[in-house]
Amino acid sequence: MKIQDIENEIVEEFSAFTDWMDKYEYLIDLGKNLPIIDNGYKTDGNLINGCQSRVWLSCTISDGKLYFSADSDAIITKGIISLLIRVFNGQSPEDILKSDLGFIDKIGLKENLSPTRANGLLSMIKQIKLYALAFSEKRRDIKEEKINKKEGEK
Amino acid sequence: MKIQDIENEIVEEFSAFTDWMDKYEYLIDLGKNLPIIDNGYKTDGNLINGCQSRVWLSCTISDGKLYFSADSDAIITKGIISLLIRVFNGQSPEDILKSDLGFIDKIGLKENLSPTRANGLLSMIKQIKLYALAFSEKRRDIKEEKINKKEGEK
Amino acid sequence: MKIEEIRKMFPALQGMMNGKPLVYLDNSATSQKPREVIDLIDKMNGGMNANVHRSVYKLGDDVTELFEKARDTVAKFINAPERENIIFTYGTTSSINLVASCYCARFLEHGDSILVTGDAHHSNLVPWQLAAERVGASVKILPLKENGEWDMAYLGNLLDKSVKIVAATHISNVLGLVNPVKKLTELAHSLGIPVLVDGAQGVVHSKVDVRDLDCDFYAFSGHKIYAATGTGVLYGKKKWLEEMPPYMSGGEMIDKVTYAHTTFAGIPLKFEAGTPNFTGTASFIPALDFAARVSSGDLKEPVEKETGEIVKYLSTELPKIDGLRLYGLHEKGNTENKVPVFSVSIEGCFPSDIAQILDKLGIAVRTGHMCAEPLMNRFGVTSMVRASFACYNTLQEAKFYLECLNKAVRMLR
Amino acid sequence: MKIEEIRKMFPALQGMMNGKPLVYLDNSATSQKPREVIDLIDKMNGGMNANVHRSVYKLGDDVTELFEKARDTVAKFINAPERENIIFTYGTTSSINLVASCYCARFLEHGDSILVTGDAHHSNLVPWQLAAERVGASVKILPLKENGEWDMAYLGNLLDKSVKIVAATHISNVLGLVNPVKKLTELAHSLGIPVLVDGAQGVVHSKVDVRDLDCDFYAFSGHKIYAATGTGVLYGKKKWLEEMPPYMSGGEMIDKVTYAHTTFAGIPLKFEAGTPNFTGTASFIPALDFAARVSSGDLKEPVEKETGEIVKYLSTELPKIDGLRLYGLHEKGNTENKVPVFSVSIEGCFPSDIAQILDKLGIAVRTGHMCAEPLMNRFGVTSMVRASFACYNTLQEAKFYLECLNKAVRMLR
Ligand SMILES: Cc1ncc(COP(=O)(O)O)c(C=O)c1O
Ligand SMILES: Cc1ncc(COP(=O)(O)O)c(C=O)c1O
Repeated sequence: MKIQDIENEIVEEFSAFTDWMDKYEYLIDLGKNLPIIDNGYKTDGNLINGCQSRVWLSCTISDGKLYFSADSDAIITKGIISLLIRVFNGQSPEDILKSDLGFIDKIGLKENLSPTRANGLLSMIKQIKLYALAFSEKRRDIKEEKINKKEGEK
Repeated sequence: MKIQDIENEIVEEFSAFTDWMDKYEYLIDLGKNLPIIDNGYKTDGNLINGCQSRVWLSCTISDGKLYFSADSDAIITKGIISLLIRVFNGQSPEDILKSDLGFIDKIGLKENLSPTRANGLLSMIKQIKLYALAFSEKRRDIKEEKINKKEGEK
Repeated sequence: MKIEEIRKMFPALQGMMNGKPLVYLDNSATSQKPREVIDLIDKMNGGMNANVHRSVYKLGDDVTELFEKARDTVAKFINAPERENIIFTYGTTSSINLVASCYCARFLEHGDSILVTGDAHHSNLVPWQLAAERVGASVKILPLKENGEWDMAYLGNLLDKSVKIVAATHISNVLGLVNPVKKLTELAHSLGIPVLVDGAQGVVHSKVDVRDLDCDFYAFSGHKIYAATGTGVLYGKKKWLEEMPPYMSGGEMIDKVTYAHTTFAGIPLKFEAGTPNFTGTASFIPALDFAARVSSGDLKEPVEKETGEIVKYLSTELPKIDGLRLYGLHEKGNTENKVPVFSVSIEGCFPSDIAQILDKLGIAVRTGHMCAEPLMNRFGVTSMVRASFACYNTLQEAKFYLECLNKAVRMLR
Repeated sequence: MKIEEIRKMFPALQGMMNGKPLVYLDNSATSQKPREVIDLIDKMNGGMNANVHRSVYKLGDDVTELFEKARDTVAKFINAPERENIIFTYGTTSSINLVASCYCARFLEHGDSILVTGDAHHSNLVPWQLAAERVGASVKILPLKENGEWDMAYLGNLLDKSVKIVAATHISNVLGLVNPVKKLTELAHSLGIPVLVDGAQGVVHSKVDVRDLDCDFYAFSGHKIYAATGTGVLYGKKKWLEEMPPYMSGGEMIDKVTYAHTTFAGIPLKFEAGTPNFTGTASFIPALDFAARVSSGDLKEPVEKETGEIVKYLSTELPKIDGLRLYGLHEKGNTENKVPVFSVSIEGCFPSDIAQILDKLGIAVRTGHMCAEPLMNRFGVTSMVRASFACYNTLQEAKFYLECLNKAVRMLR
């Protein structure tokens, strides 16, 4: 499924919620169900410091597609991460780079991505795009492999 | 003549002026006619630094009465000094200490004595009172003499 | 009802947040402003505006007078012996940095030490760390007891000849306890050691008398006590201020300047380089007029009553929440020295999650390390949720806060 | 007529002084504020008020957004490459002190020197003197020609390997000449020496493009360019800002703090310790929006026209007063690089006397050394009378000023 289609699907799902509480409860549920990142990947190298909450992100490439796993110490942040991962997982680096994540605004979670919240989400998206960039440039000459943040940044 | 009487006299004189210009012209005249302090007394010891203009003040005691001569590089300041000297000259230290100089306000020159103007006038009055204080305490055991500011401050 | 009248003086409290009436419980971060403060600033920006000091025109006189009247107002408010004890700065942080820089430049040497209380805000810790680093001195910490009080048992050992200054928190922005600053000062003075008090919260929640405290320096911010942002005060004893070299330089803080050399003005101007925040600083006049009504005037009784009830209520009710830890409470539930600042952590609920839910309910609280990371470490957490109340907050708001906090916990668990 | 419309945007200009319509000619000391600036401050104090950064509630988000938008506005206004180049301070003086302290701590050593232009304001001279004193370096002065221009002939000799930084005045607050900063920077850079520009007046009276000037630092005050008091900007190239240690410390400028050690945040926060003057700083948005209209927008033409006429008029008419010396005029009466700042001395008339008479006539001018004592010495006086015009001043006011100045001279002689 294309990124845009998944985004639309999410917007559709959220349109069912009549108030913020339902929405937040859903996010909290999502957060609880987000497959916890392997402890092995919850390293400093994968840590994104966000002042209010920390986010860990790890990225794998398989068959030219990227796969992410992540964690956060804040559950609502984790819920949003789970939406982001749903959108990005299994996508090509090129498509990830093109995405604008307009759905976040549409489902009314914009403030969570604002830099003023400092919850690590914005840095996480930046990091996801950096991974995508790294792979889109390197993919021809690299084997499928796991890379850590430091490499992704190169 | 008593300080209060001289003050009243000045207030009376100034009541003749219908606007500030006449008043200022009179002050400027007074300033021009203020007997310039002897260059010998225009020393750093007699200098009162006022940021906007400098004031020099020297004090003599004769027969238990104080006599002042003064100068300033600003002519309006000098005019006001001349009024102050007229009030204070030949007065006893005790009377000088008691005076409140209410006439300055009455003739509408209050802003010239405000600390914000930093023209040295306020410091000069303080200095005059310090002289008076010094003499009122010392007069029993001192000869008539000229003292400079440093002594007056003791 | 009296509190309702106070609330009416603060336009911001009539506001909404996320479609709900605003319940502003982030007062330790910054206070709202009473009408008189807003109006004075408005009046100054709209006409009573000219640079202060040394002007020779009426408008400049008027502004200078107001600025200097603010100095008198502050001096009177904290009972400083003279107006020259009051230095205007840009906030607590800049007041403390001034002392850390200038006092230490003059009096701190290699091998010396600085004693800082363990509940210090970063602004009262990091400047001392850097000052110590510069000369090869060290920073020692007065430890805290489990309930957040200073552990005075350590004081005897820590206060030795190497200590050149003590930096103490009057009231911690996390713990909300009124610390025994006077006692500390007595002890320090018995060894000839001066004491700086960080009064950012102390000046808001207690009646400060610097002569009674006998501290050598007292620092606070305007924006936390109803005045404009970008304003602050450093109170200092004359003997220190006169000995200390200037901090920033330039503008009117000079005596004589030549290309080759400069001499400086006397205090307080020596420490006020450049054009001061004269409009903001003038707002200390109405701000402290209001604060004086609260600390010792006609508003004292109703505010004390309401605040007392808030403190009792939350001290009792908060700990009933399962897994909740409340930081900063005197032993045996004694709430005498507790001000209405409540920091908590709740098992299984991350602070920012709680705050996000409260936000949607119209409640503004603070989360994070609250500029006191070492204090967080002391209690084994990285973040807390803090509700801090001001004179205009009501028991009803405290009850609503508790209700919403419970709701958030239910949602998050 | 366009100027009359501009005047209407500034409530203060509708005021009176001593019963006369206010003629405000002390703009180099501080500017008046347009309606939009006053209103924004009012709105923030009245409700849009919460501490910036790290809050997790809507009100805090909104204020932080505004504060950070101010950074974007400033960056755009002076054409800074990135928003991180912009440090918010409390004024020009605090911006320059920051650099004098932090740059010199890192890069100035015993035996080095600092080159300061001879027209420096105290705020761009004294901090360098003190920084030099601290390490045993020296301050060298670029002399001025009789007409107030930099004497570039000396530059070759003065700019040697010992010079670690040049501190230059963009436009002197006394002389009102636009200095060849770009040329100076080129020369300094050819020797690898960075340049700080004091833009307190430059940013008001010229269109500043820091990338074009290529200076390493550019400092200015908010209160002189229509924004609130207690606000300032330091523009710095990243390579320097990143290398320099922090200035003040405390609050949110940290990365990690323990009792033992602290690491710092990246730029710009590293240099913004404590709660900033967020309300005042936000006022840069409407202030610079207005300033941009003047420097390159719809108000450019009318203001340039009026200002040009004022400069021509006073440059020609002032010297006709017997015994008057006008300071700062390019050779052969060329008024191209002259901004409407007119400092004079008049034989037989003491400056403060003149100002007192003008005050009674409703005119606000500045007298004294104008924080440039060495410059006064250079011209053999202790004091001058300065009339400084802003975009909202009219030729008619200039004519009235001349008329009143003549009147004062007649009265005083
Ligand atoms: C050229 C120049 N530099 C520096 C300053 C100092 O500015 P501030 O007092 O706002 O810090 C001024 C203002 O007086 C100035 O005109
Ligand atoms: C105890 C304490 N100290 C210092 C500060 C720093 O104050 P400011 O940020 O106004 O400089 C604060 C405010 O957060 C505080 O609560």
